[in-house]
Amino acid sequence: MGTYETLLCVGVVAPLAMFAVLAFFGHRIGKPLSGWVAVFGVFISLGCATYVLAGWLSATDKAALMATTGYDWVVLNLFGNEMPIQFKVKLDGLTVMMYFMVTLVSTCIFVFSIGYMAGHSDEVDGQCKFHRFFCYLSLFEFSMLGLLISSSIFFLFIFWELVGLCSYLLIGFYFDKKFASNAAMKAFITNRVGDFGFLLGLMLVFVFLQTFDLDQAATNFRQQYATQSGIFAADIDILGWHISGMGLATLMGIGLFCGAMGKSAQFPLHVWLPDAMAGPTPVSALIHAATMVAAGVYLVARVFRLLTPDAQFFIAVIGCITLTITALIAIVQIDIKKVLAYSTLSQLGYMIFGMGVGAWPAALFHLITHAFFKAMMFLGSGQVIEGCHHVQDMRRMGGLRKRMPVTCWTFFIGVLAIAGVGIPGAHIGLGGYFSKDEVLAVAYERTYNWEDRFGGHEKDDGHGAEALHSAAPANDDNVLRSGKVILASGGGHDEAAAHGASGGHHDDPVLAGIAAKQHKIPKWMFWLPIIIAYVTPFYMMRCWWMTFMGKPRDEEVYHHAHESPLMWAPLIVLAAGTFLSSYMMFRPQLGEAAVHATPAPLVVSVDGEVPGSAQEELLGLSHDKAKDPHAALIGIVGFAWLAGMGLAWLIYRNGLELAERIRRLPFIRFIHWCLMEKLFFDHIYDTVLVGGTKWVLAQVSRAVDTYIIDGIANLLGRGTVRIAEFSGNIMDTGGVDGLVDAIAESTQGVGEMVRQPQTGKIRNYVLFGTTGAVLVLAAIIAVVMS
Amino acid sequence: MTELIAEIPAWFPKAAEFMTFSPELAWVGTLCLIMLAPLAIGRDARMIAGLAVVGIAVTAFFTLKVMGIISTEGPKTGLTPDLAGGMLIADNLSLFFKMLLLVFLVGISILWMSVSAAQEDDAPEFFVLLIGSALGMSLMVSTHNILMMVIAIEFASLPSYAIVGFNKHKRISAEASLKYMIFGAVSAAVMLYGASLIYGFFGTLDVTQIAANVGPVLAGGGANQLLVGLAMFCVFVGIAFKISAVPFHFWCPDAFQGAKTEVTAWLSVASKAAGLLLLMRLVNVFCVNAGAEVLHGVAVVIAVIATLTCTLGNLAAYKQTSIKRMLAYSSIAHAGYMMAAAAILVDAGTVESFTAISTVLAYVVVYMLMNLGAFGVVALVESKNGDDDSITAFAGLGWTSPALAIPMLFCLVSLVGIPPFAGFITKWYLLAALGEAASGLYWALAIVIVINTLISLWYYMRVVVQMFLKESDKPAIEVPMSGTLLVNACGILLIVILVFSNPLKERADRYSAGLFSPVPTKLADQGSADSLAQSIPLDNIAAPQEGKHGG
Amino acid sequence: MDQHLISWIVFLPMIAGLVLLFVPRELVKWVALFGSGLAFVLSLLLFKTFWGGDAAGVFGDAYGALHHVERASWITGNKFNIEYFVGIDGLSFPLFVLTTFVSLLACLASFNFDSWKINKGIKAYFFLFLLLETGMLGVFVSLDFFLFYVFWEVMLLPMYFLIGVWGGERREYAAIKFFIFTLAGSVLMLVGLVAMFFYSADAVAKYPEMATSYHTGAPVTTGTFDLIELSTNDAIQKYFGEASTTLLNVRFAPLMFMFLFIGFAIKLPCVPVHTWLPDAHVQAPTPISMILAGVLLKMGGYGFLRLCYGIFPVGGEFWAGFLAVIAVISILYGALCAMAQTDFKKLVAYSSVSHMGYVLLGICVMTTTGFQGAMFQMIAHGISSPMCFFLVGVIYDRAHHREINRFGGLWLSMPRYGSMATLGFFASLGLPGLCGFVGEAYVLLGTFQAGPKFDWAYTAAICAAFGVVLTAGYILWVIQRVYLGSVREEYKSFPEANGREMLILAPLGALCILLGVLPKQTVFDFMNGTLNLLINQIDSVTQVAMAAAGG
Amino acid sequence: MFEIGLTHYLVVATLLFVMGIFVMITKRNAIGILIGVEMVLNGANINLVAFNRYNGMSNIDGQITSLFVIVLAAAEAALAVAICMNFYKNLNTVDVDHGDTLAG
Repeated sequence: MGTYETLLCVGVVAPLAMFAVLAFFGHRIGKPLSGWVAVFGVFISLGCATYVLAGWLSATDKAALMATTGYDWVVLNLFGNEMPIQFKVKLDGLTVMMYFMVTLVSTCIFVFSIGYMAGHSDEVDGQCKFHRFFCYLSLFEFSMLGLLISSSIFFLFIFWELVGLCSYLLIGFYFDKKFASNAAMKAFITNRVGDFGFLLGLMLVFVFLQTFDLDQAATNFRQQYATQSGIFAADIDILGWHISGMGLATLMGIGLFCGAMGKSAQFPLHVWLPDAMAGPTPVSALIHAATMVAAGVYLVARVFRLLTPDAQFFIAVIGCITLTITALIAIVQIDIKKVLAYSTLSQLGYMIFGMGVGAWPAALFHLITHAFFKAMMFLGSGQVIEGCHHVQDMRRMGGLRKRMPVTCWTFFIGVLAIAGVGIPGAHIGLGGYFSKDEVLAVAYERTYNWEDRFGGHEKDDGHGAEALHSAAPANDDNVLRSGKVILASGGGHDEAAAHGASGGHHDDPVLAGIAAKQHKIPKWMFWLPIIIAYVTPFYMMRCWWMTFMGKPRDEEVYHHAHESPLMWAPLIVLAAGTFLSSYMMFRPQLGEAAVHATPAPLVVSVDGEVPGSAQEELLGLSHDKAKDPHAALIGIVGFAWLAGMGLAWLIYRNGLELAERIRRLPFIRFIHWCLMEKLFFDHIYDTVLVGGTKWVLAQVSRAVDTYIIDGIANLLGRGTVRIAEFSGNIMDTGGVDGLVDAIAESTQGVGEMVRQPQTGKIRNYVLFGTTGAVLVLAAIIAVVMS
Repeated sequence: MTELIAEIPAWFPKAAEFMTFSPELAWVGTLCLIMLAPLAIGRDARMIAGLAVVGIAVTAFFTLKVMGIISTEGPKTGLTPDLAGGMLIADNLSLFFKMLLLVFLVGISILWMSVSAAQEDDAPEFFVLLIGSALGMSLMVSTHNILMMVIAIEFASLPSYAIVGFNKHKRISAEASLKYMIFGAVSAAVMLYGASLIYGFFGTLDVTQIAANVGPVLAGGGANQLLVGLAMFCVFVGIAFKISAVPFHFWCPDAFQGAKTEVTAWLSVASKAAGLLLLMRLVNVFCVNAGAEVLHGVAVVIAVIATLTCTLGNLAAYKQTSIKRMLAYSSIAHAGYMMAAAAILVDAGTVESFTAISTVLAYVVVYMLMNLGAFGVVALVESKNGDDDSITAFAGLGWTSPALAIPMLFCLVSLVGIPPFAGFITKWYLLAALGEAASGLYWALAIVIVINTLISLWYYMRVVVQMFLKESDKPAIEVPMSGTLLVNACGILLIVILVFSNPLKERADRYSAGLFSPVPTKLADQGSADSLAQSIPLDNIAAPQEGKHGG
Repeated sequence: MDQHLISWIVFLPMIAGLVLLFVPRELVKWVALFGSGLAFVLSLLLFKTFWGGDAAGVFGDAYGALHHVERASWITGNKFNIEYFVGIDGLSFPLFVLTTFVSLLACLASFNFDSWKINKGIKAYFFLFLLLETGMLGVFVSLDFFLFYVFWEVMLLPMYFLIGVWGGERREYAAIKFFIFTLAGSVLMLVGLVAMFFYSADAVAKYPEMATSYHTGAPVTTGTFDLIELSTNDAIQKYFGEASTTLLNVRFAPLMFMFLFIGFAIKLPCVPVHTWLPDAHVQAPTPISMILAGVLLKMGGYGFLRLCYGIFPVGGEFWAGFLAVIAVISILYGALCAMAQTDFKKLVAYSSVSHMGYVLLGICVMTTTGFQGAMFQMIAHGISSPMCFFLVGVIYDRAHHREINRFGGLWLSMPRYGSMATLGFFASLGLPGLCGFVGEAYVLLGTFQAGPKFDWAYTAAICAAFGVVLTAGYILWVIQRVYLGSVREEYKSFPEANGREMLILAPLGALCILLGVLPKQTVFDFMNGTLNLLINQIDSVTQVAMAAAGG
Repeated sequence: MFEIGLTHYLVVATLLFVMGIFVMITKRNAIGILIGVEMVLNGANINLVAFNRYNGMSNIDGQITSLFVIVLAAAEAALAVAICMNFYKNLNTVDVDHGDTLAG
């Protein structure tokens, strides 16, 4: 293993070590110190991350750095061939970026937690749970980083489950509160539902791609498509549902994506995330905003090369739905953490949507920027909640800027970032602006320019399976084009993008071929995100204003409010991160990571920063003025942030009265009610799923009871007798059991029967004896004669 | 002197023959001694018992001696006026069974001493009857002449009737003996009637020759076949009564419940075993000589009856409240298991017959231990419980007096046939013998047997539950050391035999081999078998002279 | 010593059991601890086998490449060659060590015997306990079918008493239910035992040229009980597999497979013959539940691999679909039942049904991965479920009830115990990184890859995969109801898990993690060699059979 | 004037047999049952002798056997009567139907 891999591993193991220390000696180490132990661990990770990042950025031949050696964890046997499950460090741009981001954010949050938990950890019960909190955090850190560096889907799954466990433990940290333990359970089980799909995907990968290694899997996938073998030739029955070829490949993709739906809380599995806010605020910041929920997006990015056009389209739809409904719900929330939770959901929706439409780098870029500002805002809210003695209702806040300025303005930076503040045209803005812009740009391209660019000669087979079958290509060039296009907007760098477009690739048949196999994105899937791009600034501004600006609405709260350095220092760091994470810092790396993370020839370079090898494979956005998405977007959403925030300011600038009046408007009232009820998802699930399960359980338990207690005997109408006779008498108890019971019953019956002749009267004995003799004799004669 | 010896008529037994049958003579001597003893030594139970044991010892001595002789000179027959078969036979099987009975007698005597000797003042009569029935049983196993068989069965039965009713003041005892007696008398009568018919058909009562001539008659079909079948079945009834095979088992539970427990123990093993071995010997001789065509029929009959017997025995034992009665039914079931082996026997073509016989021998040995132990404990317990033989009387026995409960446990589980007890190994030999016979009938029998094993578990465990899982405030039972030792010896032997079963099996094989089976001879003066077959049919029975003229 | 190592380990507990009958009462448990502890230590000596060589290789040279073999002729009657034949290979080794380990911990768990509700007969308890251990160990190492059967049944009686005497309120019912179910399973096995012997005799007689023995190299001439011989001898395998080989007019292999399967399925147990398990587990005292769940259930799986599939692969092929249905039903139904329980111990018991369903599924698809998964699942379950049962026992000792809904917040009153509980239950939930996961994953992958062979395999795998959701459901739910939530008044005062309890929980917890993290080094290396060879042999046999059927 | 043949004897014997069985089944008096037994036995005797006579056996096994049977019957009867006495002593009746305490 090379230095970098070793360092990454060290970075992973360090928190684990701290976990062990805290688990065994935590209660001795005591209150503030155990927190610092954890910080020490994660700090090591941060150090490693920084070193690796620096090395990576400076490296010239990055391919050389990629890990080669791995450790055989177990050796499976597949159709008689040995197939090891390897633990191998995945070292590429994406990992490095994510690794750095996670360690940085979590360091801040760990430090913040020391201050925060000092006040909160004692309320669990008599004894201090302080060390336990950091114990879990360290374990989470370990799992999360492990997830990032594992190059095998199997290990991805393992760490996947481990982060799930940590989230369970941390959501349920105040497990003496019913709602907390409920939320924890809800989170874990919802994730398990997703993991069920994940497992299905794993099994398909295992059997048909015959490897768990990400790169190897992708290679096999394309290979099999080339030869129309393996999964593309497969033809199986699942639950009586006949499925084959491309359909199966799609199923595999969707299955893997199901895992992401669970973790990233995508519709319809999004219900657990808002409840997860029951956990301590730092947890919400770290796990449920910055890192773990983003793991879903990371997973999609990793398995992107295994996704068929249908699967991608499915992903895009899911993302679109999620980002819309959750943003709408966010509008009406009055609990500050809930607002942030729903905005997180909405942003995750953007990322997934971006993945779905093929904006690979853009989505990940959005992931990273979002991680910073959302973590920051959560910590801010934590600060507020801490300061206001656990008041989370924004209606009782207001005017806090005087009490906690740092929090206020860092939070505002977050608001700007998520609102996508930037000056259209001139490329100035926060990370949120660029990332969201790129996603939308790609969506635009796929919606409006696609057919004109590529639809020409592939009008009618824009449909996954048929398309790929009909166009089952012979030559290797086309083989590689198993229908995946990654689009990255040039972020307005016209000349480069123009190079991408006018550089002859516009009518490059190869690219055209692939691109044409992509679905054309229907218009609503472009316009919904656009609308939400207007909504987002609104509710974030509303949240910020209600909390910090205006006049204090609750004196008591206002007077308590304060902020402590241990807690606002991290805010500063994250605020800085929010700026740095803007275009300059991460975006190019991701564009390049795309080269390794995706079928190389399909990567669309940005700003020509792609190694020459990939140059001629670029696929840019259209850039003739008529069609340029960026140009179009300037008009469409360029100033959405202004509109949204402005509207919020108008409504909330003097308190809540205006908002109240609006809410009372007849039609709005109904909408408001629906949104307050979170569009009834929980109700539906409660009635359908939980209720359904309860019903099933009722049936089962009744079945069990009857089965255990009297089973078939009950059918015989003997149930009551059975229980009455239940006096330890072997004959009864021995038989009291379903079929056995029936047998026992009948045996006893026969036993009784055969004892009837034993009347005690000798004459009867003689009679029976004689009769029996005659019968037997008759039998003999019958036998012998025959 | 020499002429005097020359004067001895031809029918008078030779010295060698006396030697051959010295065990029986010694046995008879013992009987007479015990009968006369009270005149000399009074009626003291211990003295009488001692005398009986001495007699038994002497008998055993002669038995061993004869064993030695025939091991060198081969099986002997004798006391036979003319016919080849011989009225009495001394071969491995009969002698082994004699030894077995003698050992068992000792066990029973010990049990009797430790249970009933105290309040019993009819010691001489008891031992006379006991040893008398024993002699009858040993005779049953050493003949294959139907007349001798009838006599032996009666000889075994009459003392049994009496000994069942031995405690004269108990109502159930009297009732039991009456039932036993009547049922026995009926079956004996039927058997005799059958014997008479057989004699009519074949002109002889020697099984060998009957077998030699039965083929054509049965082949003749029609009425003859029917009548011969009827006659043979009538004879079979007599044996089935001793075995208490369904449907001739009715006497068994009543008699066993009514009798003293040690008597029950004696009858449950000895008389059944005697009946079985007799049956097997007869059927063996018969089938080996009669040839294959009759085998299948006989096999099916015995198999069917065996199935009925073990199944009915187990089922009826289900809800018994009296442990003696329960064990009586269990003894019926076990008789059924052993009869299954008899079914193999008749398939003389496929198996060496002695596999089956040795199986039964081994089974009988172990079965003797199991029943001696089980009934022994029952006897000891009920003697302290005022003759309460209900199962609940055993409640908590395992905790109050383990010295009785544990051997009881061993015996019961062994009766079920589960390792680590000898009951399993014998059941295993039985199944193996069935498997070796390798035909659908026997596989079916094997399955019947294992399923019966399962059924039987339930009622045996009832006792175990009472002993170990139930509480009781009863004080520990103190019983005579001799009885305790006896039952524990049985219990331990059961384990020992499982671990070292080879000696048992080897002996069983050795003593079941070398049966005395004479060469069949056709009746010379009756002409060939088929002429005989013509001479007999009913239609011309009316005019025997013509038949004679014809012949 | 070394060449008799296995025998020493097997019989040492029994010897200790006999010894403790003669020591003063207060020393009894220490003698027992010494006995089982020494057995465990000696079983660790077995690891010597692998020094200086990878285990897979050591076991991998040929199926039936046995180690620490001891053969001695035991029973020879009826031309039998029953042997005392023990030894270990990759199949038995892990289970063997698991048994000694779990028994040791269970013995430790019995140390608070005097504080039990029923604490009479401590000597009897520990004696039976050690006898049970001997029985279990014997089953795993005996390679002679007869010996296997004897050990198999030897366990019945001790277990019956351990449940029936020292169990909960309905102990009699549970005990007899256990007894009857298990015996019901084993009686048909007994018929199979006989049949295999004589059919193997026919086999070697029919194909003498193929009958080369695996260990003598000379042709086998008689029937055999040698399990390895039965499964590796070409002649026997060919004859058993042939469609023309029938018993009672049913094709031999499938019928025999069923005869054996029923017994093992009841032990495993799988729906619908699982109903003895909840009662037995719930009524048994905690240490016995640990043994039941930790070891006894594994015998079912072991029996499948060693006998059903080792000897009758064709039968396995024949029944595969049926078994898969049963397996999936067991997984889902068991999980649902677990979810429906309000009795903590019963919940754990039903979770065993669900987990064992994975074992059956992994085996019945007959793929290497499936077999490996099944074996691993058995080991893992052998670690996690005793832990869970003990965890339940700990709070039962304190609260004297097991009503899930009456608990709550125990993690607060007993933090150390609470953490162990979380670990144990997440291990049984199948969380990656803990032992439960690897087995399930293997089974699912193994099932899914059987698709080309059985078209139902995909569906089966997916249904089974859905089991993980249900499992998460009931485990988390019970954790929430018992350990989370605000602590109730009556439990505030509960003492933290004491030293003895931690001494039991800690090793189990450590193994939960170790097996999850290093499955290869801890388990797979020891069995893969044997399993691969087993599956190869199975494939070859089934192919031959299919070719014969096709041709 | 027809000649008495084997058939007639056999018929008589058979009648005795059947009647005996019938008596055993129907009679409630213990002694009555014994008489039934005797009838069957004597039926057997008639058979034995008749066969020996008409089937022209060289030996006299039949007669000898019948002698044995008679002796057996005598011994049996003696014992039977004793048992009946005992029965009567305990139950004050010889009606066998009263002896049904042992049943099931």
